[in-house]
Amino acid sequence: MEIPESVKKRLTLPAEEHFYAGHTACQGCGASLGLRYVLKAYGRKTIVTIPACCSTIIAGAWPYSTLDANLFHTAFETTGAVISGIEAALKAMGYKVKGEDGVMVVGWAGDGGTADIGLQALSGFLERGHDAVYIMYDNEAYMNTGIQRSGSTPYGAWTTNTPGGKRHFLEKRHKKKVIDIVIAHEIPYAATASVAYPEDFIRKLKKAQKIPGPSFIQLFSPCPTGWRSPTDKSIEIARLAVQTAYFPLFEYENGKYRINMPSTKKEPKPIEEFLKYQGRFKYMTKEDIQILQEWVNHEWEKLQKLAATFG
Amino acid sequence: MEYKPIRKVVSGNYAAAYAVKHARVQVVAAYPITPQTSIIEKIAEFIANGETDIQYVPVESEHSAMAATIGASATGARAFTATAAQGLALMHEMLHWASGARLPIVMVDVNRAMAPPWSVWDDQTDSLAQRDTGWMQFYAENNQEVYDGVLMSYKIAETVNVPVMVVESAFILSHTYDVVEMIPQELVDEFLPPRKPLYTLTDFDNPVSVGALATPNDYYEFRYKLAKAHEDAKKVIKDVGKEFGERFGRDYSSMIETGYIDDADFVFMGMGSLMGTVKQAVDLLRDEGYRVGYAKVRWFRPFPKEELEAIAESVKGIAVLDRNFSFGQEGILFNEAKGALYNTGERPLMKDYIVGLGGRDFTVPDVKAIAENMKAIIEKGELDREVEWYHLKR
Amino acid sequence: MIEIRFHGRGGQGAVTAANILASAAFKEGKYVQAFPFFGVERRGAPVTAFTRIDDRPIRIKTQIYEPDIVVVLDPSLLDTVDVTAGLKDNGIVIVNTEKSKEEVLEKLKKKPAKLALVDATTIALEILGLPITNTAILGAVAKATRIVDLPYIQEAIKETFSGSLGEKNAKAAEESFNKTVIYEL
Amino acid sequence: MRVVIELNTLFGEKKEEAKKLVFTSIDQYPEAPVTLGTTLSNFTGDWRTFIPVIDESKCVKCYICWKFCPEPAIYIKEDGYVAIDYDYCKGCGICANECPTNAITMEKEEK
Repeated sequence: MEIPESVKKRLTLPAEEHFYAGHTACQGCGASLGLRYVLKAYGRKTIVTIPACCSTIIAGAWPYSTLDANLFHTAFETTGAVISGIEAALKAMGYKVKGEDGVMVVGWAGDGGTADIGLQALSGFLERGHDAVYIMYDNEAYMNTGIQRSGSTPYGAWTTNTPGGKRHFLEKRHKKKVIDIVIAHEIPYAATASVAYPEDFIRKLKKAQKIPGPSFIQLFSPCPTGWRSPTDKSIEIARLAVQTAYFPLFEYENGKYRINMPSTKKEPKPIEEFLKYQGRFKYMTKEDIQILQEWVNHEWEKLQKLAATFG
Repeated sequence: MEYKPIRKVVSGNYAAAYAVKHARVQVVAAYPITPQTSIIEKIAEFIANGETDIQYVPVESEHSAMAATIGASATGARAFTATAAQGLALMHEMLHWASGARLPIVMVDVNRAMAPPWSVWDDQTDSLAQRDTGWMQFYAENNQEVYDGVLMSYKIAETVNVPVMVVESAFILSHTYDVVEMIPQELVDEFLPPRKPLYTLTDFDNPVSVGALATPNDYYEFRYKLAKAHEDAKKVIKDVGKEFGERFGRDYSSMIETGYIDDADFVFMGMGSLMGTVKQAVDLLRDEGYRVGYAKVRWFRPFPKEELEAIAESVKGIAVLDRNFSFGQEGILFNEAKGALYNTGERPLMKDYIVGLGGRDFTVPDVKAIAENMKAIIEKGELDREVEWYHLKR
Repeated sequence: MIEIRFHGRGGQGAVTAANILASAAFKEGKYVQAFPFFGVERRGAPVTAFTRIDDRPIRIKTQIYEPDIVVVLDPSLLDTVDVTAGLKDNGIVIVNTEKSKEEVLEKLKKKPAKLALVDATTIALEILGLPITNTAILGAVAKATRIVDLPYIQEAIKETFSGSLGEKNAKAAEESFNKTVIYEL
Repeated sequence: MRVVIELNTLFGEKKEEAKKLVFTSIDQYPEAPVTLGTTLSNFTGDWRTFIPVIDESKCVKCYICWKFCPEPAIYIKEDGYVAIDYDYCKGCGICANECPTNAITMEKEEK
């Protein structure tokens, strides 16, 4: 039903809904929320490309679609290339692409499909300067295949191929800084965002819409199934990721860094706050937590310096 | 408008590029690879000169070339790409995607041998290894057929919504200058109207999701649809080939081009540029009294089973010339042809000659030597061996 | 069918020469074919290129093993390459050289029926300022073989090289045509 | 407890129109694998173990629950209060966890 007019002006997100219920995402899924927000921001005049990932399933099995927008399913590593082709075709066919009334070309890929197998196509898309928006929803592992580590999995995390055990065989590498790789392409606009802060995410999506050229948003997107966390804590965990500076919110726009609310608050909470609801971190020792905390501190300091120097 | 061809001396690759321009292709996404590169260079030159408005996407790999071409074609544009050998192998996954999504993409593959050892020369194993990807395959004998093949392929592909690979030989066609009759743009436009897509991604009021998960309850039916499209394509290929002949004087109404079949004891059967040399040699052999003919397989997919049966009915032997090999078995065309005939009851003596791999030159004297061998086999009524590595240094 | 083989070094334009000759013959209404030796030669290495000319469509798709005409763009190749390999008995050899008939014949493994000599390098240097002899040598081909008339060669040259570069190259061909010395052997 | 299912939902007519598509013959299939309907015909409400129950007396109409529903299954009624489409609600509990006034509680569902 229509949302009452009296209510609409009090909403902090666009009222219209272009993401259908009845989808088969897990309970408490961050990715489905993210996709819902993307369609709220861009509406129906959007072509979404989804590679192999949880969203392949979430988007509906044939003959049903969860999206009230055009969607092309593609192979794992090809998001960057497919959106390049779609953008080129739209231009060849005389459509306006991007901008207020243009067609929005959106790549929606997971962290594995972006940071690992899709990195080459992402790089090509970025450096060629296509008018499209690439969103990496980051749930920090290969969830669709049953929770295997990706380049974006954090230090100390349990996954099915970093299962801990007697040898303490957990993820031993810190999370790959995909956004830094993206920024190295000197694209006009890149940002981090979180499903816990949808107003900020939608503001960034709208900004990406206005700015010509390629845009990239890394969306922090909890996965209760893979993170071994209670389904009702998804938003809380995502909020804590920001509040602990584990996943700070910031923008990179034409060479300038800007840290966004609420990451601008001075003192981040200790990393344990972020870890507490998540079973995937339960094998971490005190030393492990300290190593992760130091990494967070270092990265956070680096970002603050970047914002101070190139703000 | 009366058809007055524009005759140019161009390489096979330039013939492909001209055909792409004349077909009013809208998007080209391609990656350089020897010996394909001069196709995209020529297209880039057309764009630079303002001769075409093609959107050119200089992708970072062949895998992305096919992926971007797929994105463009799904959106609704007429799209093209080109590659060779390693590049085609890298595309393999996405070839399935193009046919499964029923996108009428046309691609030129310049037949080149697979490494290692490195080789940039002619060999059909790269394209034949893509046999089961759901693409149609057209093998060009000469530069003219590269040009004609691309134009006809768009019409055929867009009728049955199945992609087509137009295959030409490395260097032997790609870099050889030859006379090509080109068709004035207005007449190409009459022959090949703008694409009418099966679906697009630009109907924003009635959005669709393409390629979603299909359960075991539905996947099977979509495979049948693609299988049926290939079967239906045979008639479309013949009709379009006939129309092309009526309009432009070069008839392609048969999927296998034959010569001297009626009174031949045996025929040479093969695909691509080597059949030009075979035709030349057959004329000479005829002068010398050999009852020999040729059967040039133009379309490998869909496979022209019915036409092959008719040939098998009228000859005693078939010498299959395979510039390719399926390891652990035999030449690929040989294997296909034998399989196609099994249930027909036609049993000509068939021998497989593995020739020209990796660009080994296959000459008129070679054809004559094989004719000699084949003649002896037919006189004796039995094969000396089934598969012969013809050029092998012994 | 007439088959011509060009010998040059990578960068000297042997392949372009083969193409221009084909284009010129095409302008005369002939069927043609031109192609490089399918190799991976780099600048400076010996290269070969081929042209076929016929009154009928050319179907054969092989390299040329028994040429009617051999064209040598670089005199130093006479010492390292058997340029007359497979040359037909009534074959013609055209060499860019400043050497004498006797000196050249001494280097050839097979005696051609006709030998044509021209110092194309000097002509190229004078007119183009570069030692690229592919267009100049085509003047000699026109004179020695009569398979294609010079004006067609010049026309094909001007289509290959635009503007003043085309004019200069066409002039080089003409100069070479005039200076070529032919020996019937 | 048994919850009365409201007729009003976020998707109104589209939900009413949504139906299961059944294909019994090859001729009914489209040529290409393009979708023909929405997932609204798929009622995921039966996934639930716990069911969110709204206490309107505590609701301050902040719409945070509406904002964070991943289905989405929370809609806003004429009177400005929120309601849940139990046909789709999977019972994840995010709404209850995020509600600042504890107006939503998760209760064990009897089926």
